[in-house]
Amino acid sequence: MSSVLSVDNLVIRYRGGLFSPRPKPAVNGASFQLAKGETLGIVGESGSGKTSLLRAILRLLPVESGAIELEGRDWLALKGDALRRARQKIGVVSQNPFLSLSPRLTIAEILAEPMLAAGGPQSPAMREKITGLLSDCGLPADFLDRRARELSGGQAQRVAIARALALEPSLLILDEPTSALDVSVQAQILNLLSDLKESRALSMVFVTHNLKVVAHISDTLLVMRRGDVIEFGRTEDVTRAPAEDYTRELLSFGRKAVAGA
Amino acid sequence: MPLLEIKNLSVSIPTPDGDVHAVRAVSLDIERGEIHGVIGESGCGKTMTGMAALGLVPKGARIQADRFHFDGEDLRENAVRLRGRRIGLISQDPAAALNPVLSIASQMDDVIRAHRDMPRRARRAEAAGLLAATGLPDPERVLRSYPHQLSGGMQQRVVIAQALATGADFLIADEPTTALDVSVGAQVLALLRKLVAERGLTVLMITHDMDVIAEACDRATVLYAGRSIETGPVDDVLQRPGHPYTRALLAALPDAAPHAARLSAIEGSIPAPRSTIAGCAFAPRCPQAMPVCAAEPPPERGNDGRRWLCHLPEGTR
Amino acid sequence: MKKLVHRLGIPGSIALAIVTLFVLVAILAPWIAPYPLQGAGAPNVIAKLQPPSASYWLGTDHLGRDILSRIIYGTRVSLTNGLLIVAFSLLIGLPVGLAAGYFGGWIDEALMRGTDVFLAFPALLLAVLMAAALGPGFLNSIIAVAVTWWPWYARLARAEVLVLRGQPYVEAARLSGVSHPRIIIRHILPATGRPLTVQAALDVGPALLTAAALSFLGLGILPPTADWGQMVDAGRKFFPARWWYSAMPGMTIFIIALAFSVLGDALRDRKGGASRASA
Amino acid sequence: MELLRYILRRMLLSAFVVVGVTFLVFVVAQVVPSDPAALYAGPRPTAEQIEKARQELNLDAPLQARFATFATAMASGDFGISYKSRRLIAEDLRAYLPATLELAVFSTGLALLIGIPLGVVAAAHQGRWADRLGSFGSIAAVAMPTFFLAMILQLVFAQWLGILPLSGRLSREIAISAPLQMITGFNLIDAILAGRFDVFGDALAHLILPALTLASYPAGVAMRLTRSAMIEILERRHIVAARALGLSEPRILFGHALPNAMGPALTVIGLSFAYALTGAVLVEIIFAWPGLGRYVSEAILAKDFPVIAAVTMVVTICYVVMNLLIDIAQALVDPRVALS
Repeated sequence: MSSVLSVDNLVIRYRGGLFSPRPKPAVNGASFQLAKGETLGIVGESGSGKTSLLRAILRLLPVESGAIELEGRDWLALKGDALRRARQKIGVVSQNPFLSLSPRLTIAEILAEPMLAAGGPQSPAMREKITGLLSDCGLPADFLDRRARELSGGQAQRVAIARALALEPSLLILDEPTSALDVSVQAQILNLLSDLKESRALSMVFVTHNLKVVAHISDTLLVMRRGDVIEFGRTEDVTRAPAEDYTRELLSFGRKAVAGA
Repeated sequence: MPLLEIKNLSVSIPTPDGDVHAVRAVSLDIERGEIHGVIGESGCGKTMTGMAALGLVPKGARIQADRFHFDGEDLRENAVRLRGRRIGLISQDPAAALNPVLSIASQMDDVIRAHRDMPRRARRAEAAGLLAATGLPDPERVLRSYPHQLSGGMQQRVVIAQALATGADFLIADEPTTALDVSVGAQVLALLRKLVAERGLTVLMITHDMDVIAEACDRATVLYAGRSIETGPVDDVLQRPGHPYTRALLAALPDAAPHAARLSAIEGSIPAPRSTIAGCAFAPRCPQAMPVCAAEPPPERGNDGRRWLCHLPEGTR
Repeated sequence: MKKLVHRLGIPGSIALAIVTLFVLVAILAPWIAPYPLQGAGAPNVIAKLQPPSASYWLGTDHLGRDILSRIIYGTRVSLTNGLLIVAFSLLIGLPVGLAAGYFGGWIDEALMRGTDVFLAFPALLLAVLMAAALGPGFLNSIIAVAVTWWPWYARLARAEVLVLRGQPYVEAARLSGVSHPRIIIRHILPATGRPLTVQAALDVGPALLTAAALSFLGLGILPPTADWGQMVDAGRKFFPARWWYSAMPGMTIFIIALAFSVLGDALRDRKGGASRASA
Repeated sequence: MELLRYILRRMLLSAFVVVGVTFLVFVVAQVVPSDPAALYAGPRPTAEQIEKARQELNLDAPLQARFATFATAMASGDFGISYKSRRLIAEDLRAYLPATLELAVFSTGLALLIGIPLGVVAAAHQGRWADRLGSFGSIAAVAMPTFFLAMILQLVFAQWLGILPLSGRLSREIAISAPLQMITGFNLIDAILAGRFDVFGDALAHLILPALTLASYPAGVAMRLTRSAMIEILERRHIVAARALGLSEPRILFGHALPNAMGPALTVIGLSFAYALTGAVLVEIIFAWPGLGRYVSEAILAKDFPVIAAVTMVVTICYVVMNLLIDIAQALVDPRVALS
């Protein structure tokens, strides 16, 4: 099984101020791989380094040392226009669906944007493709001419997922995609992601602070705390026999809630 | 007699486009010494219920109820007087609830001075004592700090200590752990449980998170579209839910299904806040809905302290 | 019309009417001025320093020219002054702020430190220095004020861009490979340019006030072209005995600056209400 | 520690700004004007005179060398000689700066004393007639051209009512018969130091009209800023929380809301002071106030660039220092400022 994403001994450190001491690394030597068609869950609380790690993978943050390979290519070596084009191989969905959709554009324009950026010509075929994407994400075609503010949170997040899939990315990165949603809507989105994973053989990185959400959907699980990776393994193994008390604590919180369901 | 007694509370806010029915019909009995969870999704009216009890509803809002009493006093008249004396508030965002430019010492001192006649030095000792009671390890250092120098968990403990300083015996906690990390939130919940046990406090816990209900509450009331649809001891509500909505909500939790299996999501969406509802508010989304559900208000099922509103006879699932 | 009054409120609507009136006056000056020739500068020595009367509604100046006609012609200078000052300032400030905010890093650092230097001067003083160096004249005085004005727009634009750049939807566009120019044109410029242009339109009042101060100091447009600030200054020699000479143009400046301020407040309140509702 | 780092950073920035200001003044005063030598050489100069002036002014040297000379001169307080009067500019400044500072400080105080309380009152009565009236008054104050207001005040208080002097800094009798010994250069303070209360009253009477003129605009700004700051603060969550904790309303207003308004109030001080410094140019001409403003306006007419440059430098540095002090004060009243 080939790996889509491979991170090796990654260190990220923020720049200190002019008169400030050098800060501790935000990510301290993270290593992991993500196999094709699988889902990796990254869990951590605030200050754990999960967001820095994610932003480094998206090349939004400079890396101090270590390596990232995407589909076997040295991902950190890419620059400028090559990076811009290569980045289209990664789809991203972020936490707040309303903020991540431009308030000025229609849903059709939002979905067309990545295709146009990739050099696709404006054509009836594109419109057709957009309609297909939208229906894959569970929305009817009459949403195309609406704007983001007319949607519910769940619908907006479906649009964001559709946009992330527009260029048929080899990797889908989900940054707290359900944290702003109600439980019942969260279930809809998690189901949608499971379906897409199945139908498109998607590889996903699912970042969240909620261990239970990600334990449900991921194949491998990585737990971070204060910049360190404290757990990494198959999800079943980590949830059955966590190596750290911290993980156990996260797993046991509110356990009673499921007992009878 | 329950400490807080609410029967058929409604809160509506007039707007140019018609009244928003923030709370339609909430009934709630909170006994002394319990932590009572009020749970629901966004727009269910849980926060507005708490704000009504504090007398902090928006200007122009209309409050109606068959009964709305705290310890025998009508909250419609006395909420402002009771707030800060017997009823305290712990809000979602502790950083916003503390004054950024005053030290913790002066903020604690202000509260103590407003409620008790004590010499300066005794007030300082009292403040340190209260902070220690909330589990802050170095109260003297905390007193010297400003809010931004404390972590979210520490800030929330300071907010709790302030509420204790007023001498309030009833706390309304509005999503007290939502802004905190899970592990920190768990500690804050444990602290509230400890304070309830040691000081005989009563807590109304407003939350959207089943885990918080399971972790911290004795009894729980489920709200949907501004109505209380089910209430009972936490174990009963979570393990033998009576109302189809409660059942559906629990089934939608990611750890309710086997690993990677599909979750049972609730289709559709909540009724619009300005609409009027004739029958059961959940009927349009309910998998077990019958024709009568949309037409008539559901009857009350269950028995003392364990009730829900549903047309389905007891025992059907 | 009714809708407009409702949105701006009564004071705001009156202010808008006054501003519109001044614009019309500026455009139609030669046709509505009672003495177009005097308005344009021709002396009329037979009627020096006459008080307001039926033939000279606002009196005459020391060259016997009708003050009303001078004020009407001065409207052209004042309004173009105000407009050009904010236009020039926007033309410099907006790109600087956009670049600083969007690209960040050393570009931001360099541009903003440069802006800081301009902002370090008390504004009118730098304008006076500039105007003195360039010499008096219409365009020179406008440039002198614009030099002190643009840094505010640069800062404003930068602040707006910083907020926008952090918006997930802009980041999403960037991550889906949309190029920088396209992001700026499609996402950043419409969202920044519009509020900034509104701000600039409202700044025409204060800008015109500053320009009037410069011409009061003798650094504005040269006579015989009519200019309000310069009229107030010229009338000072005859003040308070011939009070109308200074008072009429002075009141005019006050009225138009007041109208712009009231209009600005009305628009700001309306905008504030709208943004709160959508948040 | 954070505070110290913050102060160091601000000081460094101010130093940089001063260098930038010097450069800008140099460019505007020495590079932009078409022929400084012709101006320096006096009226109707001959070609030789101009050539001599070019050499004296070192105009043929390369630009960076000229800037270096200019900057060192400025740093050492050597502002050169006035083209027009041939006097040492530094000496003129010593005579005129205190008069302008006295006016600026007094009018800033006046602006704050009027503007801030009005802003608090307007915020407390938000939407009611007191607020509307105050808000309109503040807009009118901001829209009023300074030079026109000065003339109106002269007309009303000096000409019609005759209760305040028309112009000047001291009455002629006092200035001639019993001049005040200059200690601080602030007449009010010098009069007290000398125990001359008649002079104190006279100086105060002369100060009121120009100071009132200068205070009008910043008082309007101060009122508006204070009003909006107070309204925003009173709606904050921690104020709601303080109410929920049973604190008394006066305690909430003065103990909790007002400390948060200190930041905006400091900003207002900076703005007022800056305005007073520049408005002085206009006001001093009208009130014949012997300060930098009048000095520089005379220099403008004579195209006396060394004087204009020197005044700009000195006033700007006053302003930079003032802003630095305000920034430090901001960090002291709100500990979060130092973190940003």
